[in-house]
Amino acid sequence: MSQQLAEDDRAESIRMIRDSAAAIAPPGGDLKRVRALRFKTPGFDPAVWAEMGALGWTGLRVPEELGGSGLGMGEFCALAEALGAGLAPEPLVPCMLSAMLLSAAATHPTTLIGSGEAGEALAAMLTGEAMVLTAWQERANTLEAPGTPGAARLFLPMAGGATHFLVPVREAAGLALYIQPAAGADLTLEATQDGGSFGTLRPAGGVKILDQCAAVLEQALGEAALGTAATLLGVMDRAFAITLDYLKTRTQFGRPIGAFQSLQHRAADLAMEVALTRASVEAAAASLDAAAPNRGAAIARAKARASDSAMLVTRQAIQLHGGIGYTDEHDIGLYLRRAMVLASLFGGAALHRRAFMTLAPESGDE
Amino acid sequence: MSQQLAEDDRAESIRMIRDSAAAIAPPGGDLKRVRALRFKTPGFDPAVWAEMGALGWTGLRVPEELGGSGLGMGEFCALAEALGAGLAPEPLVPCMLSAMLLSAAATHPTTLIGSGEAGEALAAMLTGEAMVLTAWQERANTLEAPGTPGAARLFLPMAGGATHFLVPVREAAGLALYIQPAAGADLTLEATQDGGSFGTLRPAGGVKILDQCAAVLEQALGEAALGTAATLLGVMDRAFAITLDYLKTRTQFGRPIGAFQSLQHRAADLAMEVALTRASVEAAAASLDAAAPNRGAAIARAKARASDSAMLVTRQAIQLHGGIGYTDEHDIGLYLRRAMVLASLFGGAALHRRAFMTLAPESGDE
Amino acid sequence: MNAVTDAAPEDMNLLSDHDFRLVVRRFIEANYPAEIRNPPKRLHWSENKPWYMTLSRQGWLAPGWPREHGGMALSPLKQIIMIEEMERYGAARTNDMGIVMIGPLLLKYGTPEQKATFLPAIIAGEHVWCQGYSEPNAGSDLASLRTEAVLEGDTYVVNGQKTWTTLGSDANWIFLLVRTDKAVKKQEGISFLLVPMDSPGITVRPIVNLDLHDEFCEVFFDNVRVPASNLVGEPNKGWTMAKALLGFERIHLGSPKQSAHALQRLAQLAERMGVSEEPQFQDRFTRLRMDLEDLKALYETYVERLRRGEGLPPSVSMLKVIQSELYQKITDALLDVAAENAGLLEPMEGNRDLHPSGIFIAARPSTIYGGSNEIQRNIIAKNVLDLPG
Amino acid sequence: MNAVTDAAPEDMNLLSDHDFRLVVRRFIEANYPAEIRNPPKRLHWSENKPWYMTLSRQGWLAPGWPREHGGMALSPLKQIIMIEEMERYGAARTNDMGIVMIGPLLLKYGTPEQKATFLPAIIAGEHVWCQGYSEPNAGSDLASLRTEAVLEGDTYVVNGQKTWTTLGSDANWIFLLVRTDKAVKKQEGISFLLVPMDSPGITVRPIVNLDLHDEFCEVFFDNVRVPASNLVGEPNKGWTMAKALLGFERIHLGSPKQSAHALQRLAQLAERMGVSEEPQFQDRFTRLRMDLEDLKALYETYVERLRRGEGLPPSVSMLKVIQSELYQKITDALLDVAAENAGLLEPMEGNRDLHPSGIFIAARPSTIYGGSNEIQRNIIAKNVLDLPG
Repeated sequence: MSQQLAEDDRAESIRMIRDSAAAIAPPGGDLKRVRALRFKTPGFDPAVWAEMGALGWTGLRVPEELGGSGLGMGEFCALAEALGAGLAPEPLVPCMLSAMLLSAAATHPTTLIGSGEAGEALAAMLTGEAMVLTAWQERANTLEAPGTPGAARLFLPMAGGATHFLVPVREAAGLALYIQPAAGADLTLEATQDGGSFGTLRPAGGVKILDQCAAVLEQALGEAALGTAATLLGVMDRAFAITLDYLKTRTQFGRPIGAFQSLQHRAADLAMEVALTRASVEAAAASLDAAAPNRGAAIARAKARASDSAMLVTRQAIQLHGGIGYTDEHDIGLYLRRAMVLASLFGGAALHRRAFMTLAPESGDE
Repeated sequence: MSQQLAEDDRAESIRMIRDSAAAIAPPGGDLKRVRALRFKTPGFDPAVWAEMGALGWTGLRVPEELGGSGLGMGEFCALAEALGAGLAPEPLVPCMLSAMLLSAAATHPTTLIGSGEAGEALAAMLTGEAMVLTAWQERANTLEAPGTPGAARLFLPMAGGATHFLVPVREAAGLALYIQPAAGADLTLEATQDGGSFGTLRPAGGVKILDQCAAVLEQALGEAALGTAATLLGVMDRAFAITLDYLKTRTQFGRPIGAFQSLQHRAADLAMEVALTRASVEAAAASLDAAAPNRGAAIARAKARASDSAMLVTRQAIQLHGGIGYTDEHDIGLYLRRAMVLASLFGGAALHRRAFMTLAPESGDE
Repeated sequence: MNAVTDAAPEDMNLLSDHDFRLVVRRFIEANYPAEIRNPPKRLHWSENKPWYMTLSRQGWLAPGWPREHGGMALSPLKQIIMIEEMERYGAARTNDMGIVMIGPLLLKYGTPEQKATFLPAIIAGEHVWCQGYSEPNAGSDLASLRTEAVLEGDTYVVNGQKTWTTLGSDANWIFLLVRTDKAVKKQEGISFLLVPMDSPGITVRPIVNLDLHDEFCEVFFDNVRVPASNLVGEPNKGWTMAKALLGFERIHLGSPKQSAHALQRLAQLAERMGVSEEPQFQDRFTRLRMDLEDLKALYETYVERLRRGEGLPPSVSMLKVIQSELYQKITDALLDVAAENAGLLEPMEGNRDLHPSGIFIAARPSTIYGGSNEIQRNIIAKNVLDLPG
Repeated sequence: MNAVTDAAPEDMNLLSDHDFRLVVRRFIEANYPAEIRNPPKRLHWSENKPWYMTLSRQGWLAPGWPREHGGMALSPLKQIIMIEEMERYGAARTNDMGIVMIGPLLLKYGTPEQKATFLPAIIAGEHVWCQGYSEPNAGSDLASLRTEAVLEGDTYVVNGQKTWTTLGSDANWIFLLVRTDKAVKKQEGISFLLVPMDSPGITVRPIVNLDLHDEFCEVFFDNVRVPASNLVGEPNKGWTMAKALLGFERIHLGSPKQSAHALQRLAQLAERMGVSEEPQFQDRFTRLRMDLEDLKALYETYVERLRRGEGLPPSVSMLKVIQSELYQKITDALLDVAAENAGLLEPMEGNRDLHPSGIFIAARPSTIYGGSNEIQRNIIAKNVLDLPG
């Protein structure tokens, strides 16, 4: 009975998160804001970023004693999905990763020189003043952070708007974590298809805030992968909804094109992809929140499914729109572009399939 | 101009072969004969086998000086396709392989004890008295014949009706070829889905008819793979034709089911598979007949395509027939069963893809 | 009877889900006949009658029926658990048409006399039922059926033909959809009739299927006389009643167990063929495993609805499509891995677990029956996505 | 002009196919501007005019036109060879609507005056044409177009909107399908009209596409006055004429070159990403290579028909579907192999050959334009397989 009550509370808290997301990404809202921010630096709106802080989103997963809400991945995924549906460009998922690292640094029992800096940066991010990105990636197609000293760190989303970078560095004692301010950093930007950018950072200096960050980074990367899967769920779900609308209203040969059976069956196929992705993402979030032993495999499954299905759904969304879908002025193309960027972020489908193989060794009889 | 004439002659000879095939596998003919032979030993009709000899089919590829017609793979594939369409159970393709080996033995310059036996067996096969199978295969999923002395030889199609076996045996000097009579051989039979059987032979004794058969065997195995691809082309082509007929005549919801767009598009997809297979098989036959340097890769492509497409087309043929397609009394199931047996014979799709990778190393720019 | 199940309460709903599962599991393990575990084909009455009667004696034959009629009155979720445990152990499906179709129909629409006559006979294993819905020209389009029943006095005279009647040659009763009014549009004018199989004028012809098994029959009706008292519900309301029966059973068509079973066979076969460690096989196998896990996650969301006491929405059709197509994808892989052995009619080496062609053929009907996947996609498009007609 | 091409005969049909190919190849290599080889996007007139004029001077601009109008009168097969050589070298398609659409139309249906006016202007590069067929509500269903032309005296007054007009902002003439009779059924009542782009009342608005390039335009017509002498053929026969133009061009939509090009890029990208030797990549790449080779074999059977002087059957639609879907399968693989680089807007490392997202987006329209693949499958079902309407 009390378990049932807890479940009901949980469902209610997720419903509230979804409702609050409408403040920034209203269902059916237009994408003028998104278009206006495209292909400009920093690619997102600092005022909206501050609002996200004020709404408690940046600290959603941060422990309450550090000023966050201490909520679970169920809540975070619901939020990420809603923001994905609205194509919000603000980099909430990568910053959630940084927030988890900063939380670990701020509460670490060993007093390091930098634990104060960690707390300050975290507090500033929770109010939306700061935007902290973690510069962990040294090559494409990996979820491993070797922390090679001096190596360039790649694929930092929306890095033009960052205020600080967290940089894991391999030292004799283990993987340490440094914080360096973005001002004066050696950072180059490349535009991405969705109108944002990837930054490449050549790290230098900074203050050490953790001696050993390997375990917490690994966990946070998994959570970021799942958060990205949830974002992709939102992207594909909304792209599919827009496409369904189009099928019902666009006429050819005297009928709405959605009356043609071949398109009906294709729509049914896409609906099944969305349903499977939703089930997979929600199951992974639940297994993370329950600290279930198979949570690593569940995350791998959710991100693999979300990456493949989001590409399938958004590609087909273009196809089903016909010529108009190929214009930049129609919003449906924005969904494809976002999916193209997110599908491989924090690991693409192939990488997560390999991870699943390792994390979920086949059992003779389950 | 003379090249054009030769091409026209060729087309005419292939047309004649197709016409003559109608004697045994008439287009649109019923499958009573095929059904009557199912699940009985030897699984085919010796009288028809004799007729195939009389029609010159068994010796189609055998040089004229040995009593054959000396025709090419273009002609043989046309014949195999027609017999595949009619589901003729007589093992023409495996016997063509044996005929090539016997031809090599009968004309080999070195006189061996057994060259007379080779000639006699070949002559008897050309009249349909003999049925000679080559027992080359020692494990599943291979096109290699190691010739291990004493090892069991597997997957001999319709072996219950064989009169002789050819057995390659590894000796110090190379891969030798022996002939042994079927009478008294240690042979066991297992029923196959198409109503025939696979034999397992434990070879013993016999007379050596070739010292070195590795090269001719490798070539003959390639030709047998292509002949099997052509047979599968006939199987899928006819299965598709039967299905198209059904789509035009079966009504549901007051319309022929072939008027439903989702089934129309599926039919279009199957038509494309058949067309690609035909193009691939015919191109491979042409490259073999022209002794083109890429013929090995062309055979691999044709068999891989034919195996995959035949399974796809016959599976969908069942699906499009609905419940009636799942009954044993409807002929469409016979096509699925034949495809199930032939898809992996002389190498399945995966094996031939690996072969293609080896035989057609990627070129920077073709 | 072993101690644990004897200790179970009469109302099994009082047990927690977990305890209920254990009680059921132990009973099955203790009582199910070993020789018919995981049968490759649907069993005939002569083969599964002993297990049917064991369940009858235990009072577990009719999980969904009210207790006053010999049922267990289990909650939908506990019914699912029971089915899961049966599937887990490889218990064969019995001749259950009486339990899952006729029982619920009579409970809802039957007269007191009909209930009193038929329900106990089902529980006792005296009446074995088969279904007479499909006709040669009314497969997916069931409403266009043509078998007709003409009322002469207080007797219906039935003429026509039914097909795909599962285990028709085992049954002594058949329930029929028959046309009783040809003047109205085709979904109307259909009635529901109960007919003894030994009525003069009935001929049963088994149909041999691709698996060379005679699971199905054709049933011919030549002036078969049926008392009007064997009509269920009102005349010409048969279609509505038949549709109402298709309720929560639909979730079973989407149960991941079939795919899970096939995937285990694939792992075994790959081991036997020596390809388990090949990267290409591993990649394909991993994709299938992940697909299966995602299907399970989706299936769970529907079980969760039942747990909350909600009904099943039309989107449950998605489960059926996903499960049946995954099942077939797995059996495609079985054939590929088997290589030449894919052509063998019988299991490899006499080992029933190594029978790639058998599973492949057994998987064929899953996309055809229970509403073909084409029909299911129509349903998804129209009833779930609200696309125009 | 180099020696080899100077030595070519005036009637190039006299050359063997092989020699013809070499002559064409050498001319292209000697004369094509290096800086516009393999352009990632369709070039504007300002960019491709020099090459257009080079071809014009050489007399090679209009391979299919009769020689008295400045064409080459090449056989269909030699025209294909010419296109193959252009594609092989990466020569850009010019603004060729005058050559491939208007020229053949006027040659078949034009008056002597129309031929004398328009054909030389095309050859001279003075008239640059664009096509006005599609409308916002008449895409795949072209016959339902609504732009109308009302005859007032000897002048048509045109009102309406065209869209997907390729390089419309480069053209000084447009050819239109317009509705001239609304009383008849929709395929009838359509006429073919030639209109100067500088006519008062015409507005051109470029459309930016997913590739962020302005290849297409919308063209608006507001009381545009066109002399009746600019009508081609009979009034209300425009639909028939437009359909007749879609002849042997259809084979080009199925040319394997696009897929072959993408596959080369895939090999390069895999090399750069260090995955060329991974078994999973090799398996996927091998499948794509084999698909491409089979497409080439099928394409050859249609080229062979042309070689024999036969027409192209409706089944040529298959080539378009197979090629465009293979092309997209290859670009899917490009994104997967690129991993995070798939998200980059510009080429990787400034290397135009490493631009996975660019090719992926460029491949999107191939299944939409030229008759969407859905329409092509309808054609295959109805006109090739003879399935009922």
